[in-house]
Amino acid sequence: MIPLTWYLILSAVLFSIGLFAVLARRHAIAILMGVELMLNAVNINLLAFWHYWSQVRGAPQVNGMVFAAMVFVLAAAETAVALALIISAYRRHHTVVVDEMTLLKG
Amino acid sequence: MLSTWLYVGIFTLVAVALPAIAIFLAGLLAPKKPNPIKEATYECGVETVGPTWTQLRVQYYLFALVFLIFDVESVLLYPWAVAYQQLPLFAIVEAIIFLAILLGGLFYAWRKGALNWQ
Amino acid sequence: MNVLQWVFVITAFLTVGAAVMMVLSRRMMHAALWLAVALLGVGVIFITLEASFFAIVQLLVYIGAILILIVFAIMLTQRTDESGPRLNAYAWAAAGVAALIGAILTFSMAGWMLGNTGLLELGPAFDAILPLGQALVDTEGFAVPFEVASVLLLAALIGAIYIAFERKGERS
Amino acid sequence: MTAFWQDPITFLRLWLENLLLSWGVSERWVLLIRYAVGAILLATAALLFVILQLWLERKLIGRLQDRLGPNRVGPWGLLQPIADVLKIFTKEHITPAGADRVPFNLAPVLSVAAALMVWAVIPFSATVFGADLNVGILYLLAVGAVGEIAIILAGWGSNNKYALLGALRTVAQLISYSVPMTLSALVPVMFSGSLNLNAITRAQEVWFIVLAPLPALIFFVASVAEVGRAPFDLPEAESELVAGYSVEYSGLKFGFFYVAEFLKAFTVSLIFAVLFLGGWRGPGAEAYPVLGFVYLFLKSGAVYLLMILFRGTLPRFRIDQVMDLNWKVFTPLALILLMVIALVDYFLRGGLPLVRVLVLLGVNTLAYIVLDRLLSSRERVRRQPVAQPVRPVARPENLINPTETGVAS
Repeated sequence: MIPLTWYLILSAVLFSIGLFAVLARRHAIAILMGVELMLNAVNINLLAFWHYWSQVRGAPQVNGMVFAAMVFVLAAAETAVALALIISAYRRHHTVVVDEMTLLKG
Repeated sequence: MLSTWLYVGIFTLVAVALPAIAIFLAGLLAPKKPNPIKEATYECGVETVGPTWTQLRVQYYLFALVFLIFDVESVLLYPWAVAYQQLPLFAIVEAIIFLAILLGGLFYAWRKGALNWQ
Repeated sequence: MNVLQWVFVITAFLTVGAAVMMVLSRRMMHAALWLAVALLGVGVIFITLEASFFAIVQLLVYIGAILILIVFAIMLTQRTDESGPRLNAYAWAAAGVAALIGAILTFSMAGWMLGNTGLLELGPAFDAILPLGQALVDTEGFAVPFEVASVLLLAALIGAIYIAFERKGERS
Repeated sequence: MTAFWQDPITFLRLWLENLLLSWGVSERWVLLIRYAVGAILLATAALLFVILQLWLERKLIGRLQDRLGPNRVGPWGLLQPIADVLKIFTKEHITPAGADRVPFNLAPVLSVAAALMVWAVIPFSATVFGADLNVGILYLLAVGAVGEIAIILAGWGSNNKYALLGALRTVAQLISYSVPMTLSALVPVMFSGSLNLNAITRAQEVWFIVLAPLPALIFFVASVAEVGRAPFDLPEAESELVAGYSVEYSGLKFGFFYVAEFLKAFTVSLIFAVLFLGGWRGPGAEAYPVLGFVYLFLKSGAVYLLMILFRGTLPRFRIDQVMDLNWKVFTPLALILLMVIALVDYFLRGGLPLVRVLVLLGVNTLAYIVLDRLLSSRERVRRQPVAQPVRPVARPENLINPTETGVAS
């Protein structure tokens, strides 16, 4: 008997923390971790609404589940490519701090 | 369903608590005579040189990468496998295409040399 | 409050706490370990939602694979000194933006009428993986996303290997 | 009410429940107490089982290597592991300088917990099982992730280069082998149409190892590699490297890594028995659930014995061989087998069970023959003679003339 709002608020809080990490951290991998946190917040939302919708309809609904599964696939693909980029950038510039990767600055 | 998870939760707590308690008790029982030489990092008798972190080779990352892709893919296949007995031929062919695409990825990694441990 | 609500509240606080620690920890390895705790917390939240499959997938994919990939990447790119500020110059502005968005989301949801609906226990019939499996390969359902997911994974695999692969003589 | 000798554990459970209910304890508390008692008993039994296992393994390995094995303490050395446990209990815990305390201390605990958690979902007999999870098989695979994290914690927390490198090497091996493991575990799921371990056991009218011997083989070898025992014991090759991620540990903390390894060795045998050998199924196991225990432990004992045989007879692989075997043989093979079995089994749907068994067996044999051909053709290309095919017999006239070769002094 947990109200739907609780899940939504938890998800909003996690999302904001992830957003803060993305905006404020200097380390590229920390930024990526922030993105992971945001994706997790999204998944909490999706599954909470899946539960809610199944309860309202009185029959198991799959849409929310498929969406959540796709978020997992996306997260995996995104992490793989992003980390590969970070490693590649580190190899060239010897830094993983985003501010110091001033490739386009004269 | 939640009550089965309750059992899993209790079991997990017990599984963590048992070794933790044992280590705690052994810590009470064991002698404590620390000295700097004893606590020195074990490097086959040689003094530690430089920081502990050493640079890894990119090979580790490549294995983990291929693993991640295949892990996600097999997880997506589990629901399909559960439904397998009720599925028409078309749906099975779809999953086979799904597998074939990833097999292509594996062969790419193979040809590229990402699966060689140097 | 009943047992389930207590479980939710405790897990939620642990998760948020771990997330905050993740953002604030200086050493990247600690950040990764705090992320593991946060991910585990989210997995428990999924269990309270009766999405067993996704709780397990959270453990299997997020902690078992993505986190390990992150750890390997940290080991590959570590700088011997992790000194220097962990937050950039705009940290306060970023905190303001994040807090603002969080507050807007929270208040708009708290004021939503349907939000007070209690989520009842659905029972094992709803926690079925069979309909999910059928929907994933159903042409009326999600057959196209399913195949696209495999193409996406393939693209990610090829792209990431291409980018990360060490070409000869590149290391300066 | 079932008789005691038919199903002792259910009998005791019902007796306890009725006793508590008659004392006026509410139903929810009875459930909680039942779960707690069951979990504590099962986990303790599993940990104590390791002591027996230690003795068994040392004795058998000793026999395999033409030694006697432990034989001093107690009859047939039976009390030897208990003596070892007592000894290790009184050893000092050394924390290396600069260690990250929390991860360092958490690692052995989590490592044992990861091995123990598997026992929570194993169905032991028709009536006795822990959690009847609807995602049981995925749970088994996911718990491995906890073990991997524990190893990373150990390597990181020790503040030691070798420990960290050893941990990452171990994790690289573990994650690699979990790919074919996950893929071949799909086959039982396909045949039974469920992720629930009880349902998978009940679906095995014919053991799945008969229907899918090759996936079973892949699963078995991958699970040996997951445990990290010989011939896959590179992470802690005692005779070649320092002890890998556990190098900085001492006392009971080190002991628990050891315990975790042994426990994992038996739990993967249990998992194999449940997924491919029919679990508790056997003649009379439905009517007399107590027989289910016997069958399950006999089957997993046989698998475990095979693992000890592996350990006792095979030389250790090199790391590149381990990775090649996984990525270039097992993973593609598991993928292709999955496709072939999915397609073949579709056309056998609704047919005679015997035909299905024979055709699937045939497909597996065919796949094995093709694989064998492929592998041996690759071998033939690579193998090059290092010495003369016919070696000269050591006689005075066959001695190399020192003046000819120019090595003369």
